[in-house]
Amino acid sequence: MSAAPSNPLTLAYYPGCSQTGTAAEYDRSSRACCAALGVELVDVPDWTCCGSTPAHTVDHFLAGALAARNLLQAELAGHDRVTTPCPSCLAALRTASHHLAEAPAENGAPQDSGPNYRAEVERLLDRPAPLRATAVSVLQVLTEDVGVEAIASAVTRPLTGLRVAPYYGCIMNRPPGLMQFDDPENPTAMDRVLEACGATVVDYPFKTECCGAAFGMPRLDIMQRLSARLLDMAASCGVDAIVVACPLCQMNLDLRRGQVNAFSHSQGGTHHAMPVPYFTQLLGLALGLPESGLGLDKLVLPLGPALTAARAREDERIARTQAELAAKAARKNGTSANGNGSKENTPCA
Amino acid sequence: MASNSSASDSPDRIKTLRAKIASELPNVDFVLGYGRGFDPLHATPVTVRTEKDLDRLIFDPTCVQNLATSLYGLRGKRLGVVVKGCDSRSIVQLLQERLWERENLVVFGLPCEGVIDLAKLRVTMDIASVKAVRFEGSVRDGKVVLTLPEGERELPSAGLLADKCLRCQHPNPLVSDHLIGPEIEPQGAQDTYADLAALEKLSTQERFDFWKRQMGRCIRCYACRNACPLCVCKHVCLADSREPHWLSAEATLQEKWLFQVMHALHLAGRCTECGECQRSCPMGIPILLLKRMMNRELKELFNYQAGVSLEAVPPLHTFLMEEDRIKDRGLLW
Amino acid sequence: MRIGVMVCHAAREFPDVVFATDHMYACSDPGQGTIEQTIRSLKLDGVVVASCSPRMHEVTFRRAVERAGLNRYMFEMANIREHVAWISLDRKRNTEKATDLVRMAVEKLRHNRPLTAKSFEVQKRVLIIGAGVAGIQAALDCAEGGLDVILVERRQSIGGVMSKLDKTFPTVDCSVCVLGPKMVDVGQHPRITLLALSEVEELSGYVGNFEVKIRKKSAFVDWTKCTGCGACLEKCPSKKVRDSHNEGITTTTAITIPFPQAIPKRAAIDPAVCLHFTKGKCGVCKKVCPADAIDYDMQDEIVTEKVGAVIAATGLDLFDHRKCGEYGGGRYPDVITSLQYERMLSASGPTAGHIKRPSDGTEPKTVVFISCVGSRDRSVDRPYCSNFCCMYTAKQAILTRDHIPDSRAYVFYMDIRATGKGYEEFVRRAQEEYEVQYIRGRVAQIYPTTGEDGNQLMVRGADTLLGTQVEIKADLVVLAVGAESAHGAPALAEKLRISYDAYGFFLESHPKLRPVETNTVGVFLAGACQAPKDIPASVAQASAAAGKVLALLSKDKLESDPQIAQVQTMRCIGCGKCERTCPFGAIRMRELRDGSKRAEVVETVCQGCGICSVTCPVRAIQLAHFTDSQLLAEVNALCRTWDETTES
Amino acid sequence: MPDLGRDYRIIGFLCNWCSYGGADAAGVARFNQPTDLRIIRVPCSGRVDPMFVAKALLSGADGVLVSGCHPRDCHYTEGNLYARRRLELLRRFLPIIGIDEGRFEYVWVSASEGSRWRDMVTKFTDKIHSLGHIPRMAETARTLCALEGMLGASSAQPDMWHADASGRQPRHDALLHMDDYKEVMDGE
Repeated sequence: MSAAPSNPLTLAYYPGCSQTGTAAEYDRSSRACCAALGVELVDVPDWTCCGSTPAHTVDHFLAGALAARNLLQAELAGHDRVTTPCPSCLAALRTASHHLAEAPAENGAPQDSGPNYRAEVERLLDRPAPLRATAVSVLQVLTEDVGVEAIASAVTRPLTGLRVAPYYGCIMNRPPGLMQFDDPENPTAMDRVLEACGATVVDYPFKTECCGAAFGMPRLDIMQRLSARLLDMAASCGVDAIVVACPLCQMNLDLRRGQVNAFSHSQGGTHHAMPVPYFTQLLGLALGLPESGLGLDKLVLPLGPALTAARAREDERIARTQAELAAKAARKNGTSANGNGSKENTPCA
Repeated sequence: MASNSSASDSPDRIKTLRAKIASELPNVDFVLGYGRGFDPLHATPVTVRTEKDLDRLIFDPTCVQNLATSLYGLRGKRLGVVVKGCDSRSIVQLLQERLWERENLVVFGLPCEGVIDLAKLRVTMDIASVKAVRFEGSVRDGKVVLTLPEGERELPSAGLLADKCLRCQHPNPLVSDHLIGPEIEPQGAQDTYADLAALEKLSTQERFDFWKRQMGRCIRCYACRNACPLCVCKHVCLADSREPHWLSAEATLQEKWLFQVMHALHLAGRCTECGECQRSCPMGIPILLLKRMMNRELKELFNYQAGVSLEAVPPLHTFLMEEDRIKDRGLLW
Repeated sequence: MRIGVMVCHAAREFPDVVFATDHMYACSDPGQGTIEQTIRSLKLDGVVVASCSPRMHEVTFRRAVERAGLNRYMFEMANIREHVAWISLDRKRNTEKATDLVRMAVEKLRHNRPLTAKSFEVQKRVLIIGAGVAGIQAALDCAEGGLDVILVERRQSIGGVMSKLDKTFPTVDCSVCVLGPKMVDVGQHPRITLLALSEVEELSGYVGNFEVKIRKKSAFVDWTKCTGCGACLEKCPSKKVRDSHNEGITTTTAITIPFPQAIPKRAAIDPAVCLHFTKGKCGVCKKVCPADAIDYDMQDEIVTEKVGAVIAATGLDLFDHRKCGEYGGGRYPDVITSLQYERMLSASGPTAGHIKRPSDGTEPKTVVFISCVGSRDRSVDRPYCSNFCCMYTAKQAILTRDHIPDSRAYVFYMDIRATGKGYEEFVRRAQEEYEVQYIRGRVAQIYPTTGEDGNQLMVRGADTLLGTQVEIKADLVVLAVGAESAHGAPALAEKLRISYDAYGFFLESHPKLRPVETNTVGVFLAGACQAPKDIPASVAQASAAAGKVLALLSKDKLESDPQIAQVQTMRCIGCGKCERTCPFGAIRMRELRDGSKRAEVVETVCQGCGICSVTCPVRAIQLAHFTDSQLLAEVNALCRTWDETTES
Repeated sequence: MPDLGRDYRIIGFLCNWCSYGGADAAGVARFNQPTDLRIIRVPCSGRVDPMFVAKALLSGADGVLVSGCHPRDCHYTEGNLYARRRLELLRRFLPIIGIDEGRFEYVWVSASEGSRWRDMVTKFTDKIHSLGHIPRMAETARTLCALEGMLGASSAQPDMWHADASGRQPRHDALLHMDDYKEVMDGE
């Protein structure tokens, strides 16, 4: 269980609850991509919920204990880094280790600022929490540990011609002091991964705008309005797909698309059909991994048409370029070149 | 090599020494060397002014004194001095600190395999009863034959070697005008500071108590200071000064203790561990430990050893803008 | 010895203490009077005042003591305010601590000796570093006061930030028209030696007798021959060089004169971009120069000057807004800095005063100004207010409405800080007369619009007064970037041996009472190198610094601080270790008649650091007023108290 | 909990230009701090003789804190750089004589760093409180002298003619050693 990892890129893996349900395809594609890129993921033994949003809105200590328990489980299994695809889980895990690092190690007198965080968390856990383990996102592992160059060189089926809007959501990089990753206002990690995959990444202005998050339940109207804005902007950027890294964003933009479109219609807006894949799914495709292992079928709005459209556009572009070249050559030689000679491999199978 | 030079009392070597000294006598005021002391186990410093003094010179493992100690007090003269390897480091240090001028010094260097520590002998016998001493073979693996009232007694001489000889890395003088006898390979073990490690195993409180007991025995005779070749301030020593008034005449533990700390601090980056301070202590207080602690840390911090280079800049008289081995103290908090 | 202790309202049991009293404000005139009277009437030999920090009033009290006929060094202070009363409310502990501090001061005083200052000649010359408006003002004031001035400027021309401005607030005067004549005066003043394109390399010495090494960087043009005709600029083939005077909104040539009013008006080559230096194959300027002034082999030159005082007037730099992703992080060409906008507004600027969008050269109709970019923002480690941005933003908004009457101007602000004379009225005019829309709130995001009006910028922010979000489609966004210390300021501070704060601004000696002095005697501050300042404040401080220098150097001789090292010759063993460790070369070895050596202190050179004292194996060299005995007396005073308290 | 009734004995040596100013700045800002520290003003951390620290600690100080300008920022250019070497060596030396390494610390605080100074003082004081009082010498100066006076004899003299703990006979070698140099000195 706690065998010393031979692969230097071995990390504990915390799937998180969403990834066992609505976002199973995120989990599946993350695992597939990591395996393909030489990152060995070992599941945190007996992992439990990180606390998610409900826990910290009710009790900070309980939220801390829930997250800390998972970090401890990983640490006991011999890992000092835990990776998770979900930004919300990441925030919970990092918050706990951040607060524990700040709290005094010995169980001293209560601090001025209320009960001792560490003491309280340890009381809830019934054991000491000498945490060293920290959490990082799968995106961070892929960009910092594997590296964009390595990804680019592993790409076998580049997504040439596919125009994508990278959408990070609110919490992948924020608060900056806690997440310590990428630029909080203009993150580029996913941009770089997708560029490495051969896709055309547009400068999507709403990268870090809110999708409405959990307001889909209590205040559907807010979520509808915010998500519609995201889709409108993406459409005006002329993209084939919005690429996401967060299961909740994905749900709002994909599963709730009907609700969002209904709102759009009521405002005289447009109907949007663009798909919302996880970045790991596109990465998997570019790495040449089998589609079945990436959970493409779990997307509500199918990715296929977007890929087909991109391929068609690309084919057309190549044909046009070749025609232009041929015409140029013809002008030079005075003769008309014949045959299309288009043996160039078509991108994006 | 080592095996030939076994006869420490080698007649050849002492003959060469006498000849060399004779040749230099016209150029110096006098030469400091070793002669036989009041008993066969003790050597004593002698001054050679004329050829007739030459016969008094000896050299054997009883020649424990560091003759460099006398030098500073004889400033202004032109002197010859007989040194062992370890003693030569004191000479190097004095020259490096410009406390003596090289051109006024003629150094007769004697490669040395080691000297004996009488304290180690005293444990087994009353040394006052020794009538004669003979060293057979090398001092490292030979024996010492002592003539006692009840007859002769043989002991392996290695067991009597002074501690500093056991870790000696410089058996050959580092500075000399006349090297007497062939150079020998260093036979000392690498210094592991086992003595310090033993002390460090104790708790802080135990260490405090240890020194409290030791320092309590100090009689403030200042023999340690007087025996130190680098305590050049003797007549203006800070310990005796009223202005500044660092130490009072009160015979309290604090004053004694502070004096020893002061001694160690003043020798930081200078002490060559010749061991004369501890050897001369009438109370047997292990004060060399304090200097060895200082030296170990100096080596660790600045990779510096005193008395091995004439050109080296003493570590406390210089600095680096970025110190490699000193952590920024502000960040430790 | 007879010692008096005065406790400022804020103990007779100590040895030698014959008098103790308290007073409401010891530093006040009656307070000082009481001290003088007491000294006389009780024939005191020394005085301890327990009050505030000696960094505050030591000099004041020393003078009082001296007036009463005592030597001024027969005086000690116990700091029972900053170090006791102001850091704890525990009366009992504070009283014990204050008692200890007084006891320490008394014990030290018992070992004090009268010290007498020596006097020394001074150089009646001043070095001024930086020739922006502050440096220029200080230089002119000093020169008018009869001092020789060495004015060092690292750029090619003097003038600083002010020379880049179009107009000044609140008068809306032409900036360079106001500054220009002063620049000319500097260039022509017989007492001012102007060293442009030069930097201070090293400063040694002490007040009255500094020696400064200045690196005159090679211009590759012989300025004694160059007439500033500009023929070389026209012919230079590399024309794509970033024009730093115009903040990069246009390009310039590799050999250049930064602007028409430049002083000195001389050309200089930037070897980093000149084809002769980068490719080794151009020589056009040399060919066309009518004065034969081009010299590709010119080397940097080090000049040494002796001066009596130094004024640092190195000014400021601006915050780099690329750190702010929410404003595009430098991605959008139509998001520009306020200083770039200023250049655009300037009639002598690259657009001849026409406002043009950098992206397409069109005239913007909607201009949004964002305040506090890199000011009052802890997330980019700039928590301080930059002082003048509110005002120049109001000015730029007014000028926008002036230049383009059918335009709309919006200002996003946090608070309006308009505290100067006529400033608030000016902001009011912007709002009321020029109908600039002021929106109280921060901008969350700027992004390019898409679709039909796809060449604008959407500015999204909060209007905290209306409690709503606002979105404005702008043609141009101007960021009111805040002030930072000039680059290289900390390194210069280290050369000058003055302190600087966490942001690189130089530290004044006292924030209230000594705002132009530094802790290094003889070094003064002027302008924004001390903190962000607008033009009138910079000019005022420059004149203040000049006044300080003129007062200092009005005397032919200065008194040296007698708190310096002294050698007890009887105890010195002549080892020379002090000589080797002295940072100032203030110790030399003197040979006695018997050939032995002793250390000797050069009194005017010694700065009184005390390094030598610790180096000396015999402690035969002692720092007067901080001798071993004096410091030991303080240590002993404490340890003895403790002995007593633990035993009792 | 540490003794709340009475301050611990902590001495600070602060350079005039940076750290004393920093301590003043902390006071001006009314930063609440422990009262234990007693500050001695020196011109430069380079003036702080390690022996002052040793003297204080051996005389009953529970802790000594030295503070100077940051490296490169010394008013005298180099004083703190010499100090850093001297004080680091002392810091490493003290444990061997049974003085906890936490009892002596040296830090860099500039005149503008009032809050940093508050942090330093607070943390150092906390550290000293956690270490407790420094071990005391058995007899203080005055009691011992008084005792000697009372007995009219040198009771402070150690039992030099008795065997020590190791059972080893006391040595008389040094007395002979002094004789060693008789001839040399007589020669003069």
